Parts: sequence; C-alpha cells; structure tokens
Amino acid sequence: MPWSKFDCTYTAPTGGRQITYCDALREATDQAMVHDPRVFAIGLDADDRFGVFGSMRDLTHKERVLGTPISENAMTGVALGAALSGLRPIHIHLRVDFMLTAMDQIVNYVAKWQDMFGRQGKVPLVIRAIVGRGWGCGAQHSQTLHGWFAHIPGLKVVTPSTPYDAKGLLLASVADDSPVVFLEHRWLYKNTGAVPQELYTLPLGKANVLHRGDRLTVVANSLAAMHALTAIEQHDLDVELIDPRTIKPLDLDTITASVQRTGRLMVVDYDFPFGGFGAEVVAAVTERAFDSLRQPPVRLGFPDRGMPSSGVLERAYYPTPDRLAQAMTAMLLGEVVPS
Amino acid sequence: MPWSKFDCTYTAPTGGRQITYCDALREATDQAMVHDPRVFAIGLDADDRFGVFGSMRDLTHKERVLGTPISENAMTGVALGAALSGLRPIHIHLRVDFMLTAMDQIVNYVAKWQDMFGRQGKVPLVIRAIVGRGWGCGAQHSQTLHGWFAHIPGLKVVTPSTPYDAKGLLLASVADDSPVVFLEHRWLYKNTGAVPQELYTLPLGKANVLHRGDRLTVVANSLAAMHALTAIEQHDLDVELIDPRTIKPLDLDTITASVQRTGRLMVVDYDFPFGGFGAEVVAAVTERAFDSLRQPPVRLGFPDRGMPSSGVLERAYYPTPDRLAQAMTAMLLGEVVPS
Amino acid sequence: MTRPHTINRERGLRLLRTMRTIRQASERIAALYPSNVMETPVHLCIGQEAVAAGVCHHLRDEDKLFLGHRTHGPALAKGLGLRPLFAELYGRSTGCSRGFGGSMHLFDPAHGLPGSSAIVGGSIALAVGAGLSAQLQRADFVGVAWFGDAATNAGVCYESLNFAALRKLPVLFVCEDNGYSNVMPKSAHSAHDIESLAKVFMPTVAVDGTDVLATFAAAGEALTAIRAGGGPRFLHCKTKRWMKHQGHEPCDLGVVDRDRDCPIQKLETFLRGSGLLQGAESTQIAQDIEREIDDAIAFAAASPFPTPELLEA
Amino acid sequence: MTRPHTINRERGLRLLRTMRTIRQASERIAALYPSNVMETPVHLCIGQEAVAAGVCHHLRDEDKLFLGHRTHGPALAKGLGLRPLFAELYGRSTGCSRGFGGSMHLFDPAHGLPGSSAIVGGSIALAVGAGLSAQLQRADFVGVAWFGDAATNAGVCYESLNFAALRKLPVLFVCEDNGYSNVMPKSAHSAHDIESLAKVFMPTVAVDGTDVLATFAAAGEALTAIRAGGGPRFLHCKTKRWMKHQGHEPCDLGVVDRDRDCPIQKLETFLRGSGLLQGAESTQIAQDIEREIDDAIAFAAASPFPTPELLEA
Ligand SMILES: Cc1ncc(C[n+]2csc(CCOP(=O)(O)OP(=O)(O)O)c2C)c(N)n1
Ligand SMILES: Cc1ncc(C[n+]2csc(CCOP(=O)(O)OP(=O)(O)O)c2C)c(N)n1
Ligand SMILES: [Mg+2]
Ligand SMILES: [Mg+2]
Repeated sequence: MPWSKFDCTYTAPTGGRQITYCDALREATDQAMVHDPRVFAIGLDADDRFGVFGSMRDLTHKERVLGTPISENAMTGVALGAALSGLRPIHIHLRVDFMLTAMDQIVNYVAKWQDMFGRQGKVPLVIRAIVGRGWGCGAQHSQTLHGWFAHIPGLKVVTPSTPYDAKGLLLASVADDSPVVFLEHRWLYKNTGAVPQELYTLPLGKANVLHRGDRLTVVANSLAAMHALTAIEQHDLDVELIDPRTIKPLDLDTITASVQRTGRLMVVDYDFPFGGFGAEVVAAVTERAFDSLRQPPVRLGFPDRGMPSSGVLERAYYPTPDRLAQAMTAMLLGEVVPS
Repeated sequence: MPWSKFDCTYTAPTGGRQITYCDALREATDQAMVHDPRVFAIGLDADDRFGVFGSMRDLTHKERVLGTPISENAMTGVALGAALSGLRPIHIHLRVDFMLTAMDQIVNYVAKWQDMFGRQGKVPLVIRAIVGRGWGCGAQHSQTLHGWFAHIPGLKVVTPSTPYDAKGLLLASVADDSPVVFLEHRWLYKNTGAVPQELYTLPLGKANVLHRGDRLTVVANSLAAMHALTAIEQHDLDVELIDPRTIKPLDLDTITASVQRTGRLMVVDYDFPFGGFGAEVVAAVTERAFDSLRQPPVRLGFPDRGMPSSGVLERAYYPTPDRLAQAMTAMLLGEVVPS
Repeated sequence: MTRPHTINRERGLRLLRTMRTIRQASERIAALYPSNVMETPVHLCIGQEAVAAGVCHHLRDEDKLFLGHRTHGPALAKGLGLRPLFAELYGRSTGCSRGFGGSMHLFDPAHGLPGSSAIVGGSIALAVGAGLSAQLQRADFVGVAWFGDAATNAGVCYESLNFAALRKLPVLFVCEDNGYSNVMPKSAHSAHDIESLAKVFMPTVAVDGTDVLATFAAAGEALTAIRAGGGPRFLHCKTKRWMKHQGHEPCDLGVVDRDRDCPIQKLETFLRGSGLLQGAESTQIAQDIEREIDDAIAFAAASPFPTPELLEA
Repeated sequence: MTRPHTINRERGLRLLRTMRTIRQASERIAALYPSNVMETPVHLCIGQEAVAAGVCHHLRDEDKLFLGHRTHGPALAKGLGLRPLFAELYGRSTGCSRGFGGSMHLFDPAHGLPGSSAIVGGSIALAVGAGLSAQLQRADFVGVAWFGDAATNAGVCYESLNFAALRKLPVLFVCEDNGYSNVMPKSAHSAHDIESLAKVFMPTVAVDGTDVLATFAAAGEALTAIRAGGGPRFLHCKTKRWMKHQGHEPCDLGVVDRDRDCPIQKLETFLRGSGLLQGAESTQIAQDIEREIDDAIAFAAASPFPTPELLEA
C-alpha cells in the first residue's frame, strides 16, 4: 500500500468537479479505506445514521466503521493500541471539546509514544474532530484549540479550510506514520470547491497562498482563512493571505518570505488569544523578519473567556469578515487596529 | 474569614528567617487551613507519610487532608463540587503529568464554570502540581505546561520561583475566588530564602524584578528565573530580569516598561517551544513596544520533542545557567544567539 | 419491589403538578422551537417527568443537584422558576445564567442548582464533591448526581462511585436510563448491566422510571438512608424518551407507546382510582400551568438581551 | 480452584528459570542502584515473579503486551533480553528504547512489547486496541493488559473493560494485585472488590499470584478461551511486593514474609517434591543466570551513550 505515490503538490484546481468540504472528507475517508485495508474508523456515533454530519455516510467499507461508548479516553488508547498493532486508525470526535476527556491519552501516550522509545516505531493514527462555534452551544461545545494541540511535541495539527485541502490533507494524514490531529470547522462543511476525483495527498507543512498582495501579510487558518478571504475580496485589499493549512509543522518559510515583502503581519486566529497559534506566528516571524517589519504585528481572535450562548453575545464574541476587513483597513492606514 | 486583610505588596525581605521553598508551601497551607476552616486539601498521596515531598507534613489540621485513589479526573470534579458547596479546596498532584487525566474537568468544567453561568458564582479552587524535570523520568514525568494552562480562559496560572513568592502566592491563590493552577518546580523545593512568619498574600498578576539592568530584559519564571538570575550574577551582566510570578494574569505593564528602556527582550521558558508562555510574551511585547525593540526578541526553552530519560540526553535537553549566560552574552554582543 | 402505592392527596397533586409543568413547558418549547426564538440546542424531558418529580420532591433547597445536558425537567422540579428558565432559553439577561448558558447550563444556587454541564459524565463527580463538602462541614445536605444510561460508560462515573463509596459520602446517584445515547441503544454502549455494576459499590435500587410513585418511594428510602449517614445510594430509573435526543421532534426509534408509557396518565389513573383526584381538577392544574408558562414566555420575550461588555475578560 | 498442580519437568524448569532471571536481575539492579549508574527511577518486581512467569509462558511473540511502570518482570518473561534491558537502564544507545525510555518505558516489538507507560491505567486501553486490531484483521494474536490493583481506580480501566466486553475482543486483563499503591493499602483506594467488578464485564478468575503453577494454569485456561474466540478474560493475581514502591530498598510496610511468600521457593519445593528438580540443578540455573547478568551489565557499561543530535525534533 505505497501511499507516497499519491503525493501531489499542485495547487487547487479552479475548475472541474465541485463538491462540499463534507463530501471531500467523505471521499478521502472512503478512498483511504478502499486503498488500504489497514485503515479503519472509530468514534462515538461514527457509525450512526447521521454519519458525523454526513462525512461518514455511505462508505464502501462500512464494516470498518466502529461506534463506541462515551469513553473517549479509553477509545483513544484503543486507537493507539490498534495503530501499534498493524492498523491505521482514524479516531473521530463529533466535537473537539469531547477530546478533552482523552488528553491523557493524547498528550502522554499518543504524542509521546515515538519520542519515548527513541523513535523506533510508527504511530499511524489520525484523530479527527469538529471544532468551532455551533449555535448557542456555549462554552463546552464551541472550542477550537488548534494552537493548544500544537504546543505538544509529537502531534501534527492540520486544519483544512477548503474542500480541496480537506481531501488532500486528510489523505496525507492517514498516510503519515506519526499522529495527526485533524480539525474541521463545522461552518466549513457546506462550502464547495473544486476537488479532483482521484486519490491525492497534500504535503503536511506547506502553506497555501489564498490571495496575493503587497502591503500586508495576513496569516489565517480554517474558517478564519475563509473569512479573511471574503474580507480581502469584498474590499479589494492589497493583502497577501496565507493559510498555513497545517498548524504544525508550520510553514514559517512561506510566511516569513511574505512578511519580508509586505512589511506587515496580521494573524487571524479563531481561538483563545493567550499563547497558541497566533502568538507563535507573531513571535516566530518577529524573530526571523524583524528588520522587515514596518509596524507592530496584530493578532485578532476571541476574547479571553469562555463562549457565551445567547445569540447576541455570540455575535459579539466571534469575529466576522466585516470586522476583519475593518482591522486590515485600519492596519493599512496605520491606525490603531480595533480588536 | 476576610482574606483581603493579608494583602501585601512589599518586596521580598532580604534578611530574617530563612526557610525552604518546600517549607514556605507547607507554612502557607498550614496557615490557610488554620485561618479558614473552609480550606481543605485533597490529592493522591497527599495524606501519606511523604506528604507531597514534605510540603504537606505535620499540618495542624491533618483531618482536612484527604488522600484519593488514582482517579484524578473525578477528583478534580470532586474538588470543584466542594468549591461550589461552601469549601475552598486545594487539589494536589504529585506531578503535572497526572493532571492530564483530568483535563476535561480542568478545561471544560473548572475553567468554564464561572463564564458559563454569567459569572454569578465563585469557584475558590486551587490546583497544585509539581512540574519539571526529575531524574531520568522521561517524557511522561517531566512536563511543565504553564503556558498551556494559561491558554485556557478561566484559569489563573501561578509559578513561584522563590520561597517568599511560594508562600505569598499560595495564600493569595487560596484567597482567590476563581480557579488557580499553581505550579511548583521540583528543583526549587530545597532553595532557601527569607520568608515572613505571618500570613501574607502577594497580588496575582504582579511581576517581580529579580535583577536591575539596562541593556536587556529577560523574562523568566519558576526554575528558569533562578537559572537566569544565576547566569546574570555569575557573569555580572547588565540585564533586567523579570519574573512574572503569575503567567496569567500576566504583568505585561512591567515587562513592556522594561523593554522600552532596555530595547531588548529574551524569554526563558522551560517548556515546549511552540506557542505557550514564551510566544505570548514575545508577541505581546512586540505588539506593545515595537518601536523600542532594537533587535529581534529571543526565546530559549526545550527542544520540540518529548523528554528523554538517559542522563546524557537530559543534560543536552535542558538549558542550564551556563547556556543562558552564553545566550545573553551573545545577544548583548549582537551575535546569533545559540538556542 | 412492587408494593402497593400509598400517597396522600397533597403529595399526589404536587407530583402531578410538577410533572405537568415539565411536560407543558417542554411541549411549549417544542412548539416555539422552529421559530428560532431560542437559539440554543434543547434536550427535552418529555416522557421522563416521573424521575424528576419523584426524586426532587424529597430534595431541599440546600441539597445540591448536578445535572447534565438534559436539564429542564429536574431543574424545574428542584425549584428553578419558569421565568428564569425561559429567559435563559431566550438568551436574555434575566435568564438564570444571564444568557451565557443556554439550555444545557442552568444555574440557581438558591434552589440547590450549582450548575449543569454538557460534557457527559463529568458532573457526577461534582455531586460527589458536594457530598464531601457536607461530610467535612458536618452539614446535612446531600449531593445528587443526575445522569443518563450512557454516562455510565464514562470513566469519571466509576471513579465517582468508588470515591463516594470509599468515604461513605451523602450522595444520591440518579441514573435516568432512557435506553439510548442519541440513537445508539444501550446494548451497543454498555456490556454491563447498570444495576449490577452500581451494586459493586453501593446499595442500588431499580425502579420503573415512568411510575412517579415508584420513583418517589424509592428516592425517599434512599435519601432517608443517606441522610442517616448510611453512605451513598444508587437509583436506577428505567424510563422512555419521547422526543429525539435533541430538538423539537418526536423520537422515531419506535420504542415509545405514549399511552402505556405516560407517567402523567399513570399517576392520574392512580389518583382517580384512589379518589384523590376528582372531576376537572386535572384540567384546572393544566390551565394554571399554561398561564404560568404564558407569563414566563412574556417575561422572557420582554427581557433585555445581555450586553457585549459582559464579554470582557 | 485448588486443584493439584501438574506440570512436566521442562515447563517447570522454564518457569523457574524465568522467575530466577527476574529475581536476580532485580536484585542486581537494587545492588547497583545506589551507585547511580542507572539514572532512572526503578519499580522492582521482586516477590511478584510468579505472575510474569506464569502468564507470559503462554504468550507468543505476536501477542502484544502493554505494561505500566513496573516493567522488568513481565518484559523479561515476554522475551526482552537482559542486554537491551540493562543498556536501557544504563541510558545507552543500545538500550531497548535507545536511552530515551529508562526503566518505565521498554520497547521490543519483535517480542510483542509495543511499549510501556508510566501514567497509571492508560496502557490497559492500548491492549484493548491490540485486541481490536487482531479482531479486525482476523489475526490470532491477543492483547494483554498488565496493571496493578490501584489502576482499577482509573476510569480508563472500566472504559476498557466495557469496550473489550462489548466487542468480545481477544484481550487478557492481568491485574497484578500487590495490595498497595505506593504506601496506600487497597482498602484506602478501592471500595470495590476487583473480582466482583471485573465479573460485571467478563469471566474472571482469581489466583494466588505467588504460586506460579496456579497463575500458569489459570492464564493457560483464560488464553485458550480467548484464542477460541470467547472474548476477553480477567485474571486477578494476588501477590506481594517485597520492595519499596520505587528504588532499591526493601518494603517497610510489614506485610511480606519472605519465606512464606516466595514464589521461587514455592516452585522449587513443589518441583523437588515431584522429583522434577534434583540436587544442585537450581544452583546451576542461578549461576547461569548470574553470568548472563554479568554479560548484560558489561555490555551496557561498554555501550555508547546516545548522542544529543537525536534530540532534534
Ligand atoms: C464526553 C462527551 N461525549 C459525547 C458527548 C455528546 N453527547 C451529548 S448527549 C449524548 C448522549 C448521552 O446519553 P445519556 O447519557 O444516556 O443521556 P440522555 O441523552 O439519554 O439523557 C452524547 C453522546 C458529550 N456531550 N460529552
Ligand atoms: C495517573 C497517575 N497518577 C499517579 C501516578 C503516580 N503513581 C505511579 S505508580 C503508582 C501506584 C500504582 O499502584 P498499582 O497500580 O497498584 O501498581 P503497583 O505500583 O502496585 O505495581 C502511582 C500512584 C501515575 N503514575 N499516574
Ligand atoms: Mg440515555
Ligand atoms: Mg499495587
């Protein structure tokens, strides 16, 4: 089952078959399972009629999709044990918040297993989870946490923003011999885009430039990348938009080169603001491209508190394309950036 | 039980009674329990003859020290439930790594409880844990994670570096009406320093300037602060050393003001390098004091991988005062800083 | 376990009133839900009213009840008002959680509701902590853990049972077993039998959770034992969920017979048979409750929304 | 359960040899430990050898054994060599984990040791995952979970028992019950009886874990059932820990009687009584093992240290 033959570096096609982000995930899962009998999926409600918001429905190999009890911690260990015993599991969580019950397994076991034994073994394990705001779901069902997982050595963290990326990166994650945390924003599921039919993998650790521009580099992933793109296009801003696609490994080369050209950096991180991905990008770019920066970098994200439930509070809590556009415009004008 | 009357802002005494960091923690715990009958301690092996490396031995109110089974997740919930029912628990972990089994409770419950209900209630809960390297303990018994906890809204994160701070900050944490994660480095336990006998609390969110200097601002907490101090003193460096004492709230005012004067920033963060505390300080200071920075900020910490066990590998993995001194010297000379 | 029920009129009517309140409030929520006035996921308790009413009638304001995601029934039975409930569902600042919680996160400490949680299982431990607090303070309140059948799969449930039993804490574990975790039947999520498992740790009683007099009696005995210092007790209530796991639609799993399984009908039949309920009393109660619900909804709809400044850290 | 033991000479001597290897290697570690040649915390298995030997003699290289912090005994019994073990304790690049693991993290996939973990309880789930892998691949290997009495308090243990039982996975749960979690006795950490608890999920057998013939017999039966597709089995082995929880010093909890409780002496007495062991054979075995240990230590001491470049991310 040589996975490497599917490696592909071409950029997203602009024409051709258009499918949803959800269908791209489904197709990737299906193709992975068909191509490699070692691939199986496991997760609470992964096998039910809702099929993880549709991303698991009608798979060719249903017999390799297993439901589980509400036992996310042990189930992560089960997935790890299976990965150490010849299989390539995809462990699925309907919400990233439920993964918190499994942090011992994720941080102490999954992430450490290779380092702990001198990197002698493989741990081909993908953990998929849906992230981000729902609809009045409150503090326990709305988290994102990509930067938090990336803090832990031994975990790759992937956050696709487009259908094309969703498919290619999920297949690359399954093909990878180390653990990958694969985070899908619920609000991207219905987005459509061109996606090749055949099996292909995109490199983990390679950013995607979503928009070319000269005066400001905006780094944004997942839903934030799509919002930033909307903001830039609607206001026709001279902004370079970089979607790192994988939070870890992080493609600092692409980001730094862009900042060296534009002289300005903004990170849009739909997550808690302290530390995390946004801080890492600002810190790493400042360390590397200090002399190119013309003004202080800016981070945009959530307030430093748990998510509220009421609609009015949600609308104040979460950034929108409009608010991103305002911030970019202010930054380009050298004004104080509204956060 | 008015705790506020013990608030104290004086800086550490230079003379007077010298006790260890461990004894300072013990004294704080004892005084908290004597002063306020609502305070109790609970933890795996908290009640055994080793008394959490001595920090729990010979307490006046032994009857308020409870051992637990290896059930850290539920025990965190138990502590939270007790905090919501009239008590002020101190939940203790012999190692921060064991807290990972309790992340659902810590992140989804403890941290969110106040935000989730519109900040109507109090959650007076302290979670103490010993952090940092042991001795050949490997990847699962050596983590630090202060920046990781600080990423989560709703948690205060305290990391005392001196006996004086250990006592005053532990008492302040117990006095606080919101959850505090209190992290003690094992290697600081035997350090001695002047500690007043009486009950006093130090403000959470106020940094301590450990060394005055004009040419470089070094931010370092916990063991890193002590190592940085050794480096500065041994090499007589013109460096301002700021120990934030609390990672969250973070005293950016003090740090920024110092960088505005020195023009240079180095963060020594004995933790994983991606995101976290080091990244936050570099990012936040760059955002606030961009024009004052004369050269790129520098971060020093661990390699981005799990801790090894073998002594030779440990000695390469962990920074030392010597390595810090070299890095500071190089930075002051404008050279490339060895990481 | 099938002793003949005995109950006085006042108790009988209180139980009926509570169950009807839960039922009618839930049905109103279901009716309003498609209009999106409530921007929050709801897990309704229709069909399960007997557990809430039967258990909570023994609880005092000081007793601390920790709920999961399926909150409305037990919260109302414990004393939460209809106004603060509806205002919370409407996302208003007058809601019991000031609009920050939504359906899954209800807060009313004055009535012994220190909060509820939408992560399955974890709140069981909080109830044990309340019991520990009572024990350490020599206070006589009780911690009550409220959870579904599938929560018994979460490790935190076992850890909690063990600790409560080890320290003989005043804790009542209430398992509201509707046989499902969303659409997954119990046979797919539990290899164990819940009663046998709980019995490894503490005295356990199983009751018909659609029979309010049975749950009332069993909860009464359990709480008497707990308050007498007898340590924790486990109440396993088999019941039926009439609605889908979440939202306003009826359950389509085909396991509910609304005549056979209705806890309200069961109680009314019993009360009428015993001469404790007469003529149009039941209709009168229903109408009173409708008016209270009308009032609560009017209150909610007229209440101000919370302001974004409240989001400041 | 007390059937008369039957065993042939070859098996008897193999069991003896394994137990002696564990004992002597452990004693050598204890003797060398104060000199700090091994910079790693050690949890010795002296007194518990019968469990390792009895169970592991039924295991094949393909069977996957997941260990906790108390590794040396079962790892040696499963096939880990003395050289890679000692080299790992010495922190050398020739160690089974290349110096990255230390005593608590041993790795030898060729002998069915995919790794061990020092966070109590979690590795139980990994063994269940190995069992799942066998089931999905229709392979006939078995997952073996190895853990102490106190690990039964961790939620992950119950979650693992439930899932293994639900899917009837080929998993053997081995609880090496030495009655203690560090210095905390079982009565302080477990309200439940381990056997009763396990029985809620699967067939469970209790054996005297200081009697290697008893553990050998029970493990044999359990594994035969598992390999025949009978689903998981639980083996509860009561044993004694002769040393302190960690380090080289004898246990000071006063619960061990080294004559009465010695698994090696027990087996030797039986073998001599049955005429299966004669004269100086035992001394000869001990001497052979000493030489192997000498060799392993010489190997370890002469091996290079790992180089820091290996730390690169
Ligand atoms: C740890 C965790 N995993 C998954 C979920 C998603 N979830 C919410 S409710 C639920 C079903 C719970 O079933 P049960 O405990 O029987 O309660 P019921 O809904 O039947 O009242 C699930 C799986 C969750 N909230 N928390
Ligand atoms: C989750 C977790 N909590 C605490 C510890 C610290 N610890 C290491 S071994 C141990 C005792 C384990 O007892 P048991 O499971 O009976 O195994 P034994 O040591 O007796 O073989 C404890 C508490 C840990 N490693 N992991
Ligand atoms: Mg249910
Ligand atoms: Mg033990």
